[in-house]
Amino acid sequence: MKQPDAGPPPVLALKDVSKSFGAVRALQDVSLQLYPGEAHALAGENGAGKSTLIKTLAGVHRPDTGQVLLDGATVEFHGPADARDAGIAVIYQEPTLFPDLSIAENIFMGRQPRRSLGRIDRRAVHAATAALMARLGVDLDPGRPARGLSIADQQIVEIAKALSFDARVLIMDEPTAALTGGETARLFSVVEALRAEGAAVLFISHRLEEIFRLCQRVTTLRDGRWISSEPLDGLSEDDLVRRMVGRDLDELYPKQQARIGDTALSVRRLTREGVFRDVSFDVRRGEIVALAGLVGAGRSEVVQAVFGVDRFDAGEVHVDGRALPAGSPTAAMDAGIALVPEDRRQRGLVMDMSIERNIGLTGLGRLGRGGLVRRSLERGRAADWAVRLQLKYNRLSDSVGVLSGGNQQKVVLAKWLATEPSVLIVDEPTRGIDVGTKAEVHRLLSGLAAEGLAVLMVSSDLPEVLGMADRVLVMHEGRLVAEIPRAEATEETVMAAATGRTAEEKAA
Amino acid sequence: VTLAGCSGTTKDSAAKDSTGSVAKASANPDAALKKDLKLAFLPKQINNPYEKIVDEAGIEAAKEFGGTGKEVGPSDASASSQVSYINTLIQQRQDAILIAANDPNAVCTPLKTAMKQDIKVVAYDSDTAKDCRQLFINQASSEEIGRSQVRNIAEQLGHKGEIAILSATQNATNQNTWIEFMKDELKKPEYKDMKLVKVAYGDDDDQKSFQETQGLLKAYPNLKGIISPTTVGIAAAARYISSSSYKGKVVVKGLGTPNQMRKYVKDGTVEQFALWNPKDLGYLGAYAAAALASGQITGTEGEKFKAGRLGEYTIGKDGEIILGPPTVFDKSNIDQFDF
Amino acid sequence: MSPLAKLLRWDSVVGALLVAVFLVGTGTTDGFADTANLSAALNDIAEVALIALPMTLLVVAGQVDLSVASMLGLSSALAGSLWDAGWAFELIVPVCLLVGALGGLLNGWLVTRVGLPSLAVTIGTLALFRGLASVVLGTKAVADFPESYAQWATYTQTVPGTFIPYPVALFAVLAVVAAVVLHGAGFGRSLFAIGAQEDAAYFAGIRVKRIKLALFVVSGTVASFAGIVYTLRYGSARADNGFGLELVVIASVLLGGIDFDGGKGTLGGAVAGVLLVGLLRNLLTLNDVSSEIQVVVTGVLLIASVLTPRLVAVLTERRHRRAATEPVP
Amino acid sequence: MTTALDKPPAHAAPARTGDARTLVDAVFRAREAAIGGALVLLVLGTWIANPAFLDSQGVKDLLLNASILVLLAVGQSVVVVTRNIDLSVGSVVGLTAFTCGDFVSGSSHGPVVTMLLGIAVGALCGLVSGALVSLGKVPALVVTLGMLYVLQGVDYALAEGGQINAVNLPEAVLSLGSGSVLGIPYLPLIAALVLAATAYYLRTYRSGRELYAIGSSPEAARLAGIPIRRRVLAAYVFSGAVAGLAGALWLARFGTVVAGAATGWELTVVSAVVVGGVAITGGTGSVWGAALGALLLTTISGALVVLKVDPFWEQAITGALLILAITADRVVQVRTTNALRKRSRR
Ligand SMILES: Nc1ncnc2c1ncn2[C@@H]1O[C@H](COP(=O)(O)OP(=O)(O)OP(=O)(O)O)[C@@H](O)[C@H]1O
Ligand SMILES: Nc1ncnc2c1ncn2[C@@H]1O[C@H](COP(=O)(O)OP(=O)(O)OP(=O)(O)O)[C@@H](O)[C@H]1O
Ligand SMILES: [Mg+2]
Ligand SMILES: [Mg+2]
Repeated sequence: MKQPDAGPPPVLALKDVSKSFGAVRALQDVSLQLYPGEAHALAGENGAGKSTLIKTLAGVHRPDTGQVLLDGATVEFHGPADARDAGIAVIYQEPTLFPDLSIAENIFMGRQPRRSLGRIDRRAVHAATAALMARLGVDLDPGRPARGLSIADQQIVEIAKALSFDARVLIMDEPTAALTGGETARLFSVVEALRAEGAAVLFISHRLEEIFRLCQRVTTLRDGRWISSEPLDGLSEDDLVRRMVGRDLDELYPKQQARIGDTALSVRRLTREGVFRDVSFDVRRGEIVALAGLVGAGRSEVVQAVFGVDRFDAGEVHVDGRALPAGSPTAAMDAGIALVPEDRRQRGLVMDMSIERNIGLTGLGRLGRGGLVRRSLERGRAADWAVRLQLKYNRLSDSVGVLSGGNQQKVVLAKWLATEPSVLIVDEPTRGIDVGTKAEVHRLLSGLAAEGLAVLMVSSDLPEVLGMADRVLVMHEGRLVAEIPRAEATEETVMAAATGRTAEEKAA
Repeated sequence: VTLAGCSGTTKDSAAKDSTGSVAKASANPDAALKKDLKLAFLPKQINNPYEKIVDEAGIEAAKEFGGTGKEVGPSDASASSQVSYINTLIQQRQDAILIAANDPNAVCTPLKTAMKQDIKVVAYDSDTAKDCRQLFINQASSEEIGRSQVRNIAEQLGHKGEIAILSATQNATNQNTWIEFMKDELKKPEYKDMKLVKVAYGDDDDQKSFQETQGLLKAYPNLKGIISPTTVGIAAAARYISSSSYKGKVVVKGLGTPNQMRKYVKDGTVEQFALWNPKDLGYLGAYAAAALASGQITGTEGEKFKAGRLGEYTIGKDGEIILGPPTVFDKSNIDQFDF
Repeated sequence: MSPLAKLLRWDSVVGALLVAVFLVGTGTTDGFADTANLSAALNDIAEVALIALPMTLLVVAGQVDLSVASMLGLSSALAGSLWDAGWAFELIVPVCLLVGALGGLLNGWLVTRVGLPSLAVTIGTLALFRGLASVVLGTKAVADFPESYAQWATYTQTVPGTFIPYPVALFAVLAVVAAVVLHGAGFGRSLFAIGAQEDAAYFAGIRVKRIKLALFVVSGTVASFAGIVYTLRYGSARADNGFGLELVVIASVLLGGIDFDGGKGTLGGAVAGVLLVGLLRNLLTLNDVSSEIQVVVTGVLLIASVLTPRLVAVLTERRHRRAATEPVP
Repeated sequence: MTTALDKPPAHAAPARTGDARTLVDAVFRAREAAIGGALVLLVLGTWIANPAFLDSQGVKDLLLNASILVLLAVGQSVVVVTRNIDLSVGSVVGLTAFTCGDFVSGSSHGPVVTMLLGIAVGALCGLVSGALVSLGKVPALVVTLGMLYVLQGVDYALAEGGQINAVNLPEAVLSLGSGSVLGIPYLPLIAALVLAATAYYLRTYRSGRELYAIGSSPEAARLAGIPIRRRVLAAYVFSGAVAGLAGALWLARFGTVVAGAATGWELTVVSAVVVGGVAITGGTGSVWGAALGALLLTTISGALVVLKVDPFWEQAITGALLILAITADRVVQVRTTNALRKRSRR
């Protein structure tokens, strides 16, 4: 493929870069050019090497072979600071904030405006942060500590940080994974403005329509290898998926019809002061129930209370007709509940532990006799599920920390499916997962439901909700405001309930 | 308490089955001091300056009679850390072990093992239990030390007023013995106007002793005198008083080394204090150990031996040998001493 | 993990050092390999070794208990004062163990229920327990413990047919139990998970708080048992018994390659660390190496224990990178 | 097309800026206020029981006693905010007190030389610890525990069982420990100076803020391009230098110094820091808090003596109060965080 001759030279480029981690070849002879004023997308399945490529550009990793070129000249970044000084701003896949410091300090750390004698000008820091927040159209107090921010808010701080550089190159690794539609739109308009000013943009997302919306060119990676670089004009989503996956994609929402059985999970008048109140619902065998709502509506906290990792102040949870003691995840597991949590890095996995041990962690009592663990059983359990979920890994004894985000998510799923639950609760099960795997996860959930499992799915992905759920429960500001059967569930009905419009209209 | 009555091993039932001590050989007072005797000094703590003086004098003395001496020991003064050193000394087949015990009982088992293997054991400075050593070189009679402290301070205070004691650790054996005698002395009628208000513990730590002194003076505004029968304590007390508004109002007495106390004697904070000559203590210890190892003595009361330049000593009750009366230091004589 | 890396793991290195110390000692120093010397040397670290076992589990779970030496002192003081009051020894032991368990419960409660960091909590109880010890016994030192029990604790009596004193034999048995618990049982897996990432362990249904609480209770109980061994072994109950021993225990455990941040380490490494400190000390003392130098050696070993694996990692990384840059055939 | 659910329009959210700001400040002020309050109560209570506690000599003693611990706590907190720890401070104090004493004994060197020497020796020790921790990337607790032993051994070896006696020290050096300007003794003056300068630096300089950032999240700090190694190294050198200064002051104050002075102080210093609200996990807390913690600890032991508490009970009470202090601090912290979360909800 040929570059337009008239265009300016690339600001930043990779030439024949390879990078290995031990035996894993994350990147092999990959090249990439970023042009000023152009938004470039990077596409690929989980583990294709996208984040590794970005970290190479950002000076976090040094390439084993190949070069990084800045304005056409070879550069060697010795650390993130070098890349930053060269005008490269990066939003990493996982938010990297200082939890104890204020949002303003997080954004300007190491670059605070200064007064005489090198003293920090606090007022200027606050003002600049407030300005950034206004530009992104969010209402976050610059003086608030980052600890306790929701993942979406954390991501927004990351974006603000990257914007504050006024960088020549803006690199974003799945910045929208946790954002709402409104926030995403706002981000895109800001990025558009930057691009218009001549900045080069590199953008990663598993949401293909975002790629088409924002970008002009796309580079596709598969298993660490460069597949193609081409203009998006004239490319269809299916073309792109084919390049990523190497085959045609199956249906994204393979919903199977299942026989709906008895009530498996029944939640009555569940209340946690200040968080959610009076939440009642049932989930029956063979059914997939989606819990929808705006980010921060309290969905995660409801399911965490059901599973017992959070306490609740009032209400009851019944599994198969038997009441669960409050605040005991162990009891919930014994009763057959499994919870795939939202934050896989903090709560879903022990990152330093091996794949097999992570999968074994939920079945320590069952992997041997008398409290002992038999390694063969542990390994067998892990190997079995790795195959069933098509996990991409090197060795089962590798730590899960080295897996790509999507494969990590599969390990979390494996760890919980291995407990053979009767009620499976999944919180944002496909966040950060590529389309191919997403379809697999959906098929899996659907299949499990067909086998008689009761599935409760918290999701912010509306098409996923509509495509998969038999019933949609909608939460708004800590209350369950609507229950919509599959037949009536549309974007409009769910959105209306989630934003509280129905309730307000009725009151009016 | 009555629980104990029913069954099991109690204090009373155990007392009956305690084992006897090591049988003693007979002495030959005329035997010559053996050559090449190996003596090991085991101080309370290796970096205690006072103990260092004692032990070095002992090592010097060993050279006088053709033996060798060495000092080994733990860097902390805990009750038990001496035990492992005793064990290694046994392995090294020393002829005699001289020990300043941190705890009279904790060192007993290994010391008994040593004696069984014909290694002589001499305690100095701070005694072990009586059946765990053959001799104890006491720097001065404990009773004399205790009572004289009270006598001295009473004289200086005109037999009136509140006093306090600043001791070392709560468990220091020699300190506690002296303090018992002090309390006993204070019961006599001539001290009826004096009152011991508190025994404080400075743990032989400069900083702690310093702060304890402060506290005493704060808590007892009428305090007239402090007795500190430990070298660290008296120096700390003197240093605090010399630099505070209490200077000249509170009397400090006790046991200290001249080098530590010179400044405070000269600036008038302390009128006088006492101590035996630590060099003589080490010297006598070395000769006593040699006499034991050469068979001149066995540790029985009444036996006599020659201790080089110090002359002849007689073994007292319970194998105790007393070095002699302590020296009293004051402005007039302090410059003649350097230790 | 490559075989080389496994070989160069610090716990294996400590094991090798231990063997080396033994061989060098036997070859160069009279009396070192003497059974009497070995029994004495081993018995000298009996309490440290005993306490090191629960400490290893705690550190793997990301916790630490600095109050162990004070608990040892409290148990010793309590045993002394009860004995003095005429209690039967057979009754004193369970009472002391109970007090140890209660002390551990206090630590555990403050850590799990109040949510305080264990380092801070146990610095506090370090002072508290030691203070209670001196309240219980004051300046007294109780010495006349029953011969039959005292004999059991000293090296003069060994397990028949061996040179191993009873406290050390007991330690050996407990070490095997601890090793099985840590490396073979689900409980051990939970400890590693808690130490590495507590949230994730909690979300996997592991009873984090209960496990931590249990560990502190065990730690307190073992420490108070060590207090009884100590009392009998030295035949002396005093309030300041075992003062400062906590740092020795922690140093030994860390020397064995247990990661202070939790989630990593092997029990074998910890045991090797404890034995290495004990035997090396004995060997140096036999050779009249002064205690100043011994202190320095301990320090240097500790630093080496963390620096060496790090260096090995850097070196293997380099080799990998070099291997990667070479063209694939 | 994938459409994520949208947030309600912005106008629905009330302005919560001012609200949250005061709360954040409240969280941090609450910690220091709680310790300060406890301190005031303790001092007042003791004063009522025994007025001599606060006479001019009493106040002087209170300040003098706290000075050295305050200094050490300030140095330690700078290390602790970076999520590291320096257990070797006790040994550094012992070593510098002895070397300084040895150097100035029998000479006519003044206090300035003594302090500079102390700072230099301390900084050197800090440099070694810091280099091992930051360049070797190894756990600080283990390294500094090792350094504790190494420096202690060096101290003993240098001393050879000897000691420094007040009589040999130059009068000028000793007067550093006992003299005063305008009625305020030198020691607390120096400690306050170091404290204020450190607090100002940590608050208003980029490198100071970066120390907090490193402690809060090392990974994020790396990605933000903060020179972690250099900063951590500097923190250790600072802590060492301050401990060295403390060693010199120790010499001036006590006059008599044996090897192994200040052994065991490391845990006291860490307690002071923890009581003062500097989280052992890094990233939060202020040197003011740490200094208050140090003041509280020394005042407790001072007050117990003045209150004529049985010496056998002293330590037990100190321990109990310590636990009480951190528990109270924790409760306050949890309450305010909860309030923060509840109020930031719409
Ligand atoms: N630090 C590391 N050590 C070892 N292996 C690594 C490391 N980082 C990444 N890998 C491996 O490199 C490969 C590429 O990972 P990368 O994170 O770049 O994927 P990705 O394309 O970003 O995937 P995702 O969409 O899931 O985020 C994966 O196989 C991963 O396991
Ligand atoms: N660990 C936490 N600490 C403090 N606040 C939190 C934490 N997790 C969530 N919150 C807050 O609690 C509120 C409810 O969060 P929750 O995660 O239950 O919402 P949700 O409906 O599941 O949304 P999401 O789509 O983000 O998961 C949010 O406003 C969030 O900021
Ligand atoms: Mg990625
Ligand atoms: Mg959620």
